[in-house]
Amino acid sequence: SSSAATPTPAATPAPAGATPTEAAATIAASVAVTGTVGIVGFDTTSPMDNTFATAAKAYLEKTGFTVLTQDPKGDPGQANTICSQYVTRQVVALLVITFNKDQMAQCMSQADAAKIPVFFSGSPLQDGMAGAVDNTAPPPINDVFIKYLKDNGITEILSLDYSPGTPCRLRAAYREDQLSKSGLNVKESKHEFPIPGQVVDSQNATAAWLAGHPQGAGKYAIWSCFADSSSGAVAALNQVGRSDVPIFTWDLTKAIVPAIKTGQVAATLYLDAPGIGAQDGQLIQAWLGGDTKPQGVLAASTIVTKDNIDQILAAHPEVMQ
Amino acid sequence: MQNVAPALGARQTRIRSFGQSVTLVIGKYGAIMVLALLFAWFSVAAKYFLTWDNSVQILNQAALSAISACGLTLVLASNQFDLSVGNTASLSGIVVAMLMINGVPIPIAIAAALGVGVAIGLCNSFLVAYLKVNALVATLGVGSAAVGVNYFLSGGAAQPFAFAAPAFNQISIGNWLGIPKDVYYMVAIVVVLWALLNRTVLGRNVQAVGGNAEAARLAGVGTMSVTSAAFIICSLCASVTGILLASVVGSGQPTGGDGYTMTAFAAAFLGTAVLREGQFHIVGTVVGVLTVAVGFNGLTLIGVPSYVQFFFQGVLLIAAVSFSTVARQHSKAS
Amino acid sequence: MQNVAPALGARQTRIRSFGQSVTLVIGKYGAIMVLALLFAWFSVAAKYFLTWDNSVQILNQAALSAISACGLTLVLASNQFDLSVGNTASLSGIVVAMLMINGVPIPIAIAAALGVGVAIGLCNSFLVAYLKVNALVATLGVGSAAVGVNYFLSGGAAQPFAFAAPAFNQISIGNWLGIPKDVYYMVAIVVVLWALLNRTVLGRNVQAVGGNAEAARLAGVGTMSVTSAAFIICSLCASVTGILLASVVGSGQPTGGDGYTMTAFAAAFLGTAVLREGQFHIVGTVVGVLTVAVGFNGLTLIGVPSYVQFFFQGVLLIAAVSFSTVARQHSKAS
Amino acid sequence: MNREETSSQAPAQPAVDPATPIIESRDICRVFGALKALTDVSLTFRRGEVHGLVGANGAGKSTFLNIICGIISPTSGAILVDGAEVDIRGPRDAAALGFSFIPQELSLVPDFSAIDNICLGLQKTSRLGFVDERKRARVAREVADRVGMTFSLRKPVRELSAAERGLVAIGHALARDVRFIAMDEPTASLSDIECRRLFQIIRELANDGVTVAYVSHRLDEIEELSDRVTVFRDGQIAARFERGAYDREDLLRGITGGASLETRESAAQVAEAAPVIFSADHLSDGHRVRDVSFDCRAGEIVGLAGLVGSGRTEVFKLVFGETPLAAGQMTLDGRPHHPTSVRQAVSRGVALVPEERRSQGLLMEESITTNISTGNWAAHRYAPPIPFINDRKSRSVAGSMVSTLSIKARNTGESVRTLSGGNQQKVVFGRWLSRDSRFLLLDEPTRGVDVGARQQIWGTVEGLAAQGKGVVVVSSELGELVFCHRIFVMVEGRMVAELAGPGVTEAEILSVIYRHQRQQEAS
Ligand SMILES: Nc1ncnc2c1ncn2[C@@H]1O[C@H](COP(=O)(O)OP(=O)(O)OP(=O)(O)O)[C@@H](O)[C@H]1O
Ligand SMILES: Nc1ncnc2c1ncn2[C@@H]1O[C@H](COP(=O)(O)OP(=O)(O)OP(=O)(O)O)[C@@H](O)[C@H]1O
Ligand SMILES: [Mg+2]
Ligand SMILES: [Mg+2]
Repeated sequence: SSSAATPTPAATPAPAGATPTEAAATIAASVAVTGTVGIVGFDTTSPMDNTFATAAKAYLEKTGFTVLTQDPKGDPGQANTICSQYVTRQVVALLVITFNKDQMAQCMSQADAAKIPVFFSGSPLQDGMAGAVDNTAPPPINDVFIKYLKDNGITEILSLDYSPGTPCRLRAAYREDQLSKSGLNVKESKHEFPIPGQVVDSQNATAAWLAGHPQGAGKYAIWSCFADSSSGAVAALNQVGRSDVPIFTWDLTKAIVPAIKTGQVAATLYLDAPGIGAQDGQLIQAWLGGDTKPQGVLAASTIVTKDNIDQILAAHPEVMQ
Repeated sequence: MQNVAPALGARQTRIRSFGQSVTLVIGKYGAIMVLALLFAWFSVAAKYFLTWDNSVQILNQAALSAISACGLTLVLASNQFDLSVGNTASLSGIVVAMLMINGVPIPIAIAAALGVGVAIGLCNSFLVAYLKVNALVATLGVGSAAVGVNYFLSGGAAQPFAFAAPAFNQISIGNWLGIPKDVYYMVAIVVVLWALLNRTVLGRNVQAVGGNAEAARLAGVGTMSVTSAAFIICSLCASVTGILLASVVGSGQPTGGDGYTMTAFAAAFLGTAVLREGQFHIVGTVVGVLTVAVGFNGLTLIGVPSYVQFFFQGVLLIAAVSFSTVARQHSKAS
Repeated sequence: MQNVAPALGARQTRIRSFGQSVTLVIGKYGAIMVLALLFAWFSVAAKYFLTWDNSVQILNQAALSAISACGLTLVLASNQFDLSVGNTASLSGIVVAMLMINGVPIPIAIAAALGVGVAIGLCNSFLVAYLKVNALVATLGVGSAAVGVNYFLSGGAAQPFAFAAPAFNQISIGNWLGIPKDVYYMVAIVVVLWALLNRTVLGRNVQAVGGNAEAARLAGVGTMSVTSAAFIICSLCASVTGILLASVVGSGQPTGGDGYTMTAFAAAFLGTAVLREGQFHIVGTVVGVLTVAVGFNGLTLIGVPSYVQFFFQGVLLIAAVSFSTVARQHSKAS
Repeated sequence: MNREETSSQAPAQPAVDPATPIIESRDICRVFGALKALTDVSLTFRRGEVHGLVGANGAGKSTFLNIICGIISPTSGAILVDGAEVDIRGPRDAAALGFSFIPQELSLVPDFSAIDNICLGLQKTSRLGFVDERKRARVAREVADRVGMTFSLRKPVRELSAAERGLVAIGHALARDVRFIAMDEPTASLSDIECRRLFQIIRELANDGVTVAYVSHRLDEIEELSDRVTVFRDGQIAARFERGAYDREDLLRGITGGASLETRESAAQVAEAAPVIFSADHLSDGHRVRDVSFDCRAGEIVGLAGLVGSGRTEVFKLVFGETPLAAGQMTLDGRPHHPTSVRQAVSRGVALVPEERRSQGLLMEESITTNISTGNWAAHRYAPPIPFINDRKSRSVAGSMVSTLSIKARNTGESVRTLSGGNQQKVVFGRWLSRDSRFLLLDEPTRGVDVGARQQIWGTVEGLAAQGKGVVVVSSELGELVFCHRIFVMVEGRMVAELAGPGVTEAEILSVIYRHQRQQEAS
């Protein structure tokens, strides 16, 4: 429905993150280096994290590295184990997807002992990291979201959170922060969904919330941390045939493209997986090339709405594969 | 009941204290009372709870869980376990979605997904009924093998079929006579399973095997085939759940169905507190599913913080079951 | 078997065919063979597998699972269940982390976290042993209540203590004599639990209650206290696991430990295929844990796609257990 | 009955004069739900006496002993030990008072060895608090020799035959030093040799001043052993007798409440021409059954006699399709009979009343109706094509069984768990009577069944035979076999002799058994 957001599309302003080219620019031109890189995945069932891992793998292999990847199935304990095994295998560099530093203590200390640099894809740069690509990207969508709340006098919102996951936590934190700053008074219902079961749970929660917020009784919006919870929310909207509640979320996956086109998903953030993969790779190359100064870059990202979805898909066919 | 044994039996006088009758009633209807109480409470506490839309919504929410839970009930009634329910649902969802995406016509895709269910059921029953492998291990193993297949097919990514087969959505989205389609499916399947378990030879044999496999075997019951049947039906229900889920969500979700194992177990065990003495039965399971659904829905309407949700689910489970367990013991004890 | 009785007994000795003796051996050592085979295979297939570092690494990786799995073994041996293992681990991790973050000295924080374990164990045993609530429901309920508490405390957010108590990391990170500290903890706990289950009166009673609760009761065994003991020890081990996990990870993880329920069950059931006739016992569980760990480690080193991991785990579980189950039946069959 | 057995607060035994009874029960009542199992039972046990308890199934004997041994609690009434009132709140308290118990339904830990079962509940620990294997083994060995266990004490009792398990249960009770032992039908699963030995033990115990409460349905045992006899009827004490001051008639009258039992006389002769229903020659199952040949004609009741562990049950397993045949031939109605499954055997009209009614015969939680219909539900459908079951049918079938076998129950919906041992056995029996199986295998069919019920059961068996069915009976009570048309004697898994009945005496059977036993041992 046209009531859905119409925020300005196109590349987001400076704070929200650099475009791929910019990002690449911030990294020293890559020197030819090789060796085995160990990638600690996050969870194969979480599509985005997965694409990050594969993208980084692709880039590194293209540039002559041997790459090991493993899936700790979202379990930090396993992540550390995998990491230690890479250390055992004397990889030249470690790349940790989505997990953040305070989940990788053992990994960090062992890598440190073995003088192996650890890079993080999906976390702001923290000390101890050799480099980080921050794809949690809280600002872009949250800013659009807040603006939408202001412009449309929204009275109540539902948030679908997953605090145990770092990106979700940072995004939610930024949201809370902005909400309080904005001085808006919107009533917020927070729902924590579990993983596994995230889709069904988000769906049920949304459905119940919608029942409690009948059409016309107020002006609503839904904030959803990532693609899966959004799928659930969309399903709930379809079930009860409501079109008055736009969803703001992260990740551009095949699954929510239709919802973007119908405007059910007012805005999502396209994180350029190949671009980020390249960023990860370039950080590693730079370090191994001798530039051992930890650097953090913002992931290349673009806000997607029903207005620019078609261009984006045209520009990035891999999304629909 | 008729047929009281002659002489001797008659001479033994019956006496039952008031207290006992009360606890007897609680033991029998305790769990249902809990549900009723919940309902009453929310009707007052939660605005919009008692609306038609919401009541329908609750049923709708319960539908998928109910289908998988009732299937599981058969296996539990035969004194076995099935930990692969959730994985089966997920895999079926992925299969149906991917087939449609690859241009297979909807009916065939569905048939294939159901086939997946049957296949998994066969694996389980082969291991449990024929090789006599402990059911928990067997189904745990089969389940995680199913996850393997699932990821092999989907690469762990959601499989939207919106473009390939938009019609598929219509299977579960939308209403008939103002009631969501899923609810009809639920009712149909529940009724069938109820009749199957309580009124047919197979059902009685399932219960016999559940009660004492050895005795059943020596009475001429084909324990293996009976157990197998239970497992296959269970997996079949699981994949129906998975298919409907895919249709609701609009895509096959690699882990979408995994949650159903636990919800199904919780519901079935809640059900053991209903009416019959700690046995698994369809009606009980349905009550169990509804209790959980009502609780979830009501709390969400009130808008409690989510830790309350988790806590409540736990407490509800414990309360309902121990409530009637204890009551029964008291009513039995002198 | 010495002590074969004279006359009758002597003549009763079964004429055992060669084939039967073979299958008997397989039945007894089958699962261990599987482990050996895996090991041999990886030694060839996976570079670095047979290095000292890696072997140590495998043990290190097995440590936490082993601790929770052996705790669970006690409960299983008493013919009960505990589905709250994982949630207990998670909650303990959160508690220890948050206490330290709020300036509580490490020892006290640890004590408190262990207290959480005991508390949950008490809840479980109160429900199961005293109220006679079905163990699966009870522990499922207690578990999800624990999740509630967990989220209430942590708000679902990880609790890093790097600044508050950096020393805490040192509990499990680092080596003694080139062997990771966790390995020492594992060995110590496993040995204690083994002695407890096999060499003490409590242990025997646990097994008796598991074998035939009624018989144990008639023989004057305090079935309730025995069951309770099993549950409490199990939860205690779970929270040790949680605490060590927090130390490894560097923060309390709201859901970090949840995975241990299933891994513990898998290991314990794998263990039933080891040596003894389908009973739960510590040695078996340890072998089970190691088998899973070796598999995981080897596959990681080879670098297979992750769906293979799942598939492998499932197949491994089924293979090892059915393997010996079948072998045993054949060796028994007349 | 989920009583917590709090640690015993049993009084330290004071010096009491030997005249005061060791145990005295005053007006014990016990109610189960709506049913009064015991009403005002007052009874004394003197030091060193053997006190026989008899009564029909469901009379309340087990309930009474269960109360004394703290397994269930009385609804009202008092128990005095050494003249002082005690509150026995669990088996532990009973043990602390020096009581031990052989329950009617053997309860052992299947995975434990005989040693572990015998020592169950004994605190045999070394200084370090670890269990002392050596001490346990010694204790077990002693009782084993005393009771005459001739099998390995180390293999799991799961692998023992019913009788052997019975011996283990007795051993468990004897392993403690006690002053009162309650034995609830200890001989039910034993055969002659073990019984003799057991009686010997009982006398020794009595001489040592131990009191023995002895429940049995075998009245000759009662008459032989007990110094005093108490007769239960409908949960009340119907009569009390001193040794020698009564005869069999008195007992019967007490048990049945006057209704006199027509003494059983041998069944009608079988026509020479009667066709052979079943024949087995040179059966072997690999180990326990070595060489067994016998046959059974229409209308014939054939007995299988043998000592415990002689392999009778295993023979039945072969005929019933439970274990595959290693060698030999079987025919049923002239056609070869090689069942691959129990189901197949049943479908061909073979029936088995198993040795252990609880673990093998019954769905304990289910109703009488369900238990009788189990395995035969298909017959209770509305009409064959329709898959649905007509419960009215099954209920009336069950009802008729309840009255034919006069099963003592409130109604056919009652759960069999609440039935007395004997009545449970009748239910198992009813299952097969309700289908017209043509060839019945009865393994210890009258185990734990009261005199009245025995008459009825044998009556029915003869009735069935008269209808031209074939019946094979295993009974460890040779007294029951003497009425069979023919008796086959088994020793060590071999069929060693055939005696033409009826009219064979127990003595004859025994002598045959012993002769071959000795031969076997010689060879
Ligand atoms: N747990 C129980 N619940 C309900 N009723 C019971 C229970 N146990 C026994 N009864 C009833 O109490 C009565 C006495 O049973 P009990 O076992 O004492 O008889 P018994 O004399 O031992 O008979 P038998 O010689 O067959 O063993 C029976 O009518 C039986 O149905
Ligand atoms: N399940 C079993 N596993 C191993 N050995 C067994 C098993 N059942 C019986 N046996 C052995 O086979 C022998 C024969 O047992 P069986 O029960 O057939 O004897 P029986 O003549 O029926 O004696 P009773 O039935 O009076 O105990 C027993 O001595 C026992 O040691
Ligand atoms: Mg009795
Ligand atoms: Mg026998």
